[in-house]
Amino acid sequence: MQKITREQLIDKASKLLSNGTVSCVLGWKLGDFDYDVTPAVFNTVEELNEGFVFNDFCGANFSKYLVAKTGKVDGKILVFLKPCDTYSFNQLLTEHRFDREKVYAVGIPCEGMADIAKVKAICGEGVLAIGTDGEKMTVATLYSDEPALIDAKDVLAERCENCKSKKHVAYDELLGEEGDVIESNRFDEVAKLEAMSADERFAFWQNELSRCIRCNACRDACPACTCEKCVFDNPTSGVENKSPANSFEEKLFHIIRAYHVAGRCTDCGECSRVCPQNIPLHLLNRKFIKDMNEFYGEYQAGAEVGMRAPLVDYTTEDLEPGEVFDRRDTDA
Amino acid sequence: MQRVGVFVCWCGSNIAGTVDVEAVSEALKNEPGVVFSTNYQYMCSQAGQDMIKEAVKEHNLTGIVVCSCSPRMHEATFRKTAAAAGLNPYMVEIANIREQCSWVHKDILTGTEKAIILGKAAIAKVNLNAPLTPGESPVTKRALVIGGGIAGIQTALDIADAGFPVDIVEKKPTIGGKMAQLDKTFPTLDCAACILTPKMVDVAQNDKIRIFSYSEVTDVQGFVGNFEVTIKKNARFVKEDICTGCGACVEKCPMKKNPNEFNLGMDNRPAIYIPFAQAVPKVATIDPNACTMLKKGKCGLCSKVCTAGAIDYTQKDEYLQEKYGAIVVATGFNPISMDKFDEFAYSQSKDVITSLEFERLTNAAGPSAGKLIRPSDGKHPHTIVFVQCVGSRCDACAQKGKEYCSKICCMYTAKHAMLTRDKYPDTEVYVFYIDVRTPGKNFDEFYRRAVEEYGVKYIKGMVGKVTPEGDKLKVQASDLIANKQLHIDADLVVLAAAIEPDKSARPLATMLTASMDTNDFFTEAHPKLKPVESPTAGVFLSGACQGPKDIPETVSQAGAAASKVIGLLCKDKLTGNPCVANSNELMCNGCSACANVCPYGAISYEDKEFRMPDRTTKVRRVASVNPAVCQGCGACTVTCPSGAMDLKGFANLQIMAEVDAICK
Amino acid sequence: MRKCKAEKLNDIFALIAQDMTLYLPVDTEGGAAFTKWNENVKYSESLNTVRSPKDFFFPQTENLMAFKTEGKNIEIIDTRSETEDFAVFGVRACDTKSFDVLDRVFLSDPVDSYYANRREHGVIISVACTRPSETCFCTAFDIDATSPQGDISVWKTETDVYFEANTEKGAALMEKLSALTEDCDNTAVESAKESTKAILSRLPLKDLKLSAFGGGKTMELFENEAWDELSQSCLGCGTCTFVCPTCQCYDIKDFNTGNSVVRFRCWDSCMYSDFTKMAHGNNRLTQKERFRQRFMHKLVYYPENNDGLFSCVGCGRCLAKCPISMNIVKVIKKIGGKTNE
Amino acid sequence: MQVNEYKPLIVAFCCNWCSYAGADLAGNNRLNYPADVKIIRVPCSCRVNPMFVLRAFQRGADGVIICGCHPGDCHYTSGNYYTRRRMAALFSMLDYLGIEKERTRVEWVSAAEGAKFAATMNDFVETVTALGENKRLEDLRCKK
Repeated sequence: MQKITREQLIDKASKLLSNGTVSCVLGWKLGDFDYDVTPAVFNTVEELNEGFVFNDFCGANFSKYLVAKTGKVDGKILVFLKPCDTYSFNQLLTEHRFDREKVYAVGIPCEGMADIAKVKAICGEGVLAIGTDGEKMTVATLYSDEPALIDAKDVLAERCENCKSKKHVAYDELLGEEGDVIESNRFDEVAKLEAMSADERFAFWQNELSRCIRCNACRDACPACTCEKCVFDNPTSGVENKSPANSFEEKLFHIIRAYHVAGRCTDCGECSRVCPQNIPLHLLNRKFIKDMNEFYGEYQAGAEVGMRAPLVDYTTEDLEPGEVFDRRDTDA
Repeated sequence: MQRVGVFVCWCGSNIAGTVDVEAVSEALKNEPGVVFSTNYQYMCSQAGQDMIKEAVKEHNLTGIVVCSCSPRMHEATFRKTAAAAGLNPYMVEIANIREQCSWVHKDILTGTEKAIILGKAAIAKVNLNAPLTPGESPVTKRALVIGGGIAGIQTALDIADAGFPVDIVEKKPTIGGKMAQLDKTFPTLDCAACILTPKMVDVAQNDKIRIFSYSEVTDVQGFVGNFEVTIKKNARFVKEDICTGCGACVEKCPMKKNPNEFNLGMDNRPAIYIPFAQAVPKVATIDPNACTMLKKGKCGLCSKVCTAGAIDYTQKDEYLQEKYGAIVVATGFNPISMDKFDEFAYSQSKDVITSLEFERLTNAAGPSAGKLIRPSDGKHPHTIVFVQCVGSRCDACAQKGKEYCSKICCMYTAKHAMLTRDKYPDTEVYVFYIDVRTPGKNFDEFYRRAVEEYGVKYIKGMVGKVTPEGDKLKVQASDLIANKQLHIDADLVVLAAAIEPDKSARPLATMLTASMDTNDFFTEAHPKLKPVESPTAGVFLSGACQGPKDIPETVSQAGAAASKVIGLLCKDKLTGNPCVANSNELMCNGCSACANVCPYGAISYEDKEFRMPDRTTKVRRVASVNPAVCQGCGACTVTCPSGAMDLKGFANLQIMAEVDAICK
Repeated sequence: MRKCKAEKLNDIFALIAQDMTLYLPVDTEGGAAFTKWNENVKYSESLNTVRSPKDFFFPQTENLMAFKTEGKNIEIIDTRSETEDFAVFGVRACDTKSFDVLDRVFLSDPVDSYYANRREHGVIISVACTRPSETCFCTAFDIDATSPQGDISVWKTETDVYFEANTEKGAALMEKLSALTEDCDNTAVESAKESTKAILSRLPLKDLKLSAFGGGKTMELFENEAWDELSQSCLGCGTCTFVCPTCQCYDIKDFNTGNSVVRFRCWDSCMYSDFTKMAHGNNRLTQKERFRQRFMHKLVYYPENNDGLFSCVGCGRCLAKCPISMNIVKVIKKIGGKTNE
Repeated sequence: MQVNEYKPLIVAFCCNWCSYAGADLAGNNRLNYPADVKIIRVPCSCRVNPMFVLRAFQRGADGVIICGCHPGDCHYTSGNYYTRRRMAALFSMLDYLGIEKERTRVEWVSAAEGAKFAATMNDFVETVTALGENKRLEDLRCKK
């Protein structure tokens, strides 16, 4: 499915390592299964040849790793950024979270990443090998003699189905062709929820959030959540909590987390990707994005470095909090 | 945990009438931290205050809760009481059980119940109070005035008069500003030069005032009382302290054909020039773009004729570092460019001029020596059309001009019209207007005189188009009252161009972290109550940089700004509000969100080395709040996701403790 | 051994539910989850629930006691509620094994009475696996997925369901189900086992070897240089911990409700930066140390103290759920070195 | 009067310069409003963290109202403009989660508007009373 190949990336990384442009490479490393990909640092060409992988399961957003890694490496880090990753990259730069000089960013095209859960939903458990062949994927499992042939687009991750941009907004070098910002339907699901009654919405979220186990994966994977110390982990913050003791705390954590990243969330979708309970957390973030677009004008976090997010800005003509509802009620 | 004393006030029957004060003091006895609880008729009386002082001593109180009237009433009183008892004054919290309880509830049960809850909230808060000490900072007793127009001049004179040194930074070679270019001033018609130039001389002769002419402010650091300003003195190639202003060089300079800025380019000046006769400082300046000596190294005539030896072709721009306690912005205004208003044929005909150009044309020291002539042919104009509101009060969607009213145009146009009719009664004068706005002392009388005594033809309506045809200007206009189209063959058309803040204001505002509105006018700290203060402490506003103003208004604002500066410079030390934001550097992400919302520019960032939890050292960007500048609004605290930014006296934990106490 | 027709399974559930609360795996938006049975829920055939059945005995949060102040007096309140009998149906072999791991922690002296109480009241009905997944590696821990333990073991074929009680509790429950079940021999079960075993032998992780681990390996493995590489991309979230059937760490916290203080315990994760924070601070300051702790505990420290029993049952949940696909298998392969090549 | 008449709990955050003074003025003029309203003084409405709003609901509040200076009149020039955006976003999110939108409100009350303060509180208490107890954002542990 991906247009750029593992070999091309290894080739690029090897050159940059060899000519001294970078001292290490942040890339994906293959695990036991084709979908089992771990972010890793590669220091030598040998390591790259041995373990580097690029396939339809390289979804992890590397931007956040730069916050920690740039302080620990001498020389530059080569990072491969998919278009959506570049927005997080810029947003982190806006917030001064890492030193741009320590990074060599190579933009790579992305045709959308696959969701292993969707693959398994079609092909069943026991996935042994996944191959790609243009628009098709071949999936070999324990339980079928012949590999199943499935459409790659049928197993696209939700965030990739609603991809907002194939354009890289930051890079030092671009591999492959540059894409465009896409008209996506990413707010449709939010709009659907908005159209429900308050009771229905409450029931929907109660059901979704009740599954939360507060593993913090959403927060820890989120490239906007880079606080030195999260308020929920800080015993002196007064709001520290470790577990979703009841439905209030489930909501508190997710409302506040979404609020804290409002205007900073680039909608990269990592939160929902990593949730072990399949809670559609992106629908909280997208609600804020949709609202702010509608209230204060279109704003895409990370589109440029140095932008001022809607919640740290104002105009004297802004709508009143009460008008938020009037608006919707008259629209309806 | 504090040792809290609770003091419930009866306020005579004001509180005791609807609140069972005995029950309140009894109920609060068992609250966490409370070691003493009592009630008394008038807590604010001397006897009441003594009671508090004694209790502090007797029970070793570390915190005080007074359940009484509004803190807006007596918080200061009880803080003083606490201080007198040896406590930190910020260890006092007030539960407002009068205005917000006994006075608004009728039933004694409800009133008592609520008073207890409010008392609990105050106790919960005081338990988390920490002693606060207001920060102190010294004050540099010198003021900087940026801009040397009438606003800056007046401000500087007033400050100097109070005995404080003042520096004026003026980017032109002379002070005087727009007023120096005017002919007469409304509504009294005294000549601008006659009233301005003596003030300019005063400035020059005042030993408290230094003038940095032909200079700009390039950097501002520091904060109220302690600004450090970099001033760039542009090279004028003439030694200021030696030049006598005799003008010999100006006369001998061969490069005579350079547009004269002072006369708005309506005549020429040499490469070395003194803007006008009464210029202050009266020192020549060489225009580096016009001087052949500077451009090609040939000529040097001026140097030869200068008997004082003041010419210095090698002079370089000079940067000065100066310290100030207060800064006054007086950057003034300019008429807007007429580029977008070509329907009035400004670019096509020399006989379409702006009002400021008209001032020069009628000024005795102007290009025509005060004779009203047509710039194109030097003939006397017989029909003059004045167009009001050119670029003022424009529709936002028109994409040109300004939405605001420029305020001064109605009056100066009436002045121009009246003076023209006075001097040249044979001239027909038309004024096209949207509204005539004359709210000011003797303003309306002045305008009416123009109409009634001088026969100026005021027509409500806008000029649609001006077309030069032969030596005439065909003016096509509408008369909204008569509801008809007018066609006037005019000899001269005068455009009352809107005024806008000087272009230097925006970068200056950034340097000063002073806020501006969308039109680039400086924003005042409060539109009604702090009209000459900018929201940035120590930065004051004088004149048209804050909004369109006429001279009397400018002068009064200049004086007001001066008095605020004097008030500030009189102090040896500035005592801050101790309830300021502070950042926990260990938790700060350095993301700049707090600095983005700070209205005062109180937050800056520094790179500091930290020992991290994982035993490594790391240089991190962290916020630091300047307590002398922070006003304690708390906007930053909410924008900080990690909660690193908190507000002293209204800390997150304190407010949450109040919430908890109220809701339990 | 007793059996009933597959279509009668719901009647069996109804009968169990008459006397006790019955939980069984049901497919939800969040994947399979143990859910309270009622006539409308459908038993999920999926292999693993997202959350393990440890929740029934060691819930994520649990109130221990409460304090109330009256004036200057403090009252201590026992918040424990009587636990009712319950049954958990559909526990896989790996998860039943996890109770051995938990029991050794919570039931050894001093006995955790909250846990013990729940263990006493709960009946575990296991179900043998027929379709193991590629992430399964229970074989590495000598767990037979075809012969699950628990109070009652269940095998399902296309037509029938087979029951075998393993404990008194199980026998008692089987007794209740006697009207709906009949005696049978184990031929069908044995043949089902054989076909499952054939699949188990083809699992990609079937050769995973643990010989490099176990008690006594602390000094050898602690400073292994691979920990750096393995832990470098760990996000420090608690996903692996919270989906793990054997992780048993918890924190005890107080919550001030305004009227009283509730003391509760909740799951904690050794991956968290504040885990076991003490007065002097944290004892594991880097993610590498925290990461190492988790796997050393499962593979070295725990077996050292528990007769060689590993604190992992190979259920594969962490393989499926880790946001960055780092997991115990990768650790075993990397640190275990040559034994796995 | 009924014995068990439902009384809502309202937390009102008032900025020190306008709304708190407005509340004082309501007191000076003896303008009644229900005692269910409890005021917390903050320097500026922009000091109100969304966390405080949720905290109030957790602890048993049935309604939360934030009062500040009128836009343009902020003592700190721009604080209430930030409040306006923050609370618009927060309230919209709470509504999205199905929490009754009538439980949250922002109102601008100047120091001269004692009557508006009292009227606002009367209206808000009435609205929240009609809704009944806050069930959707409650923390059962905090119930008496």
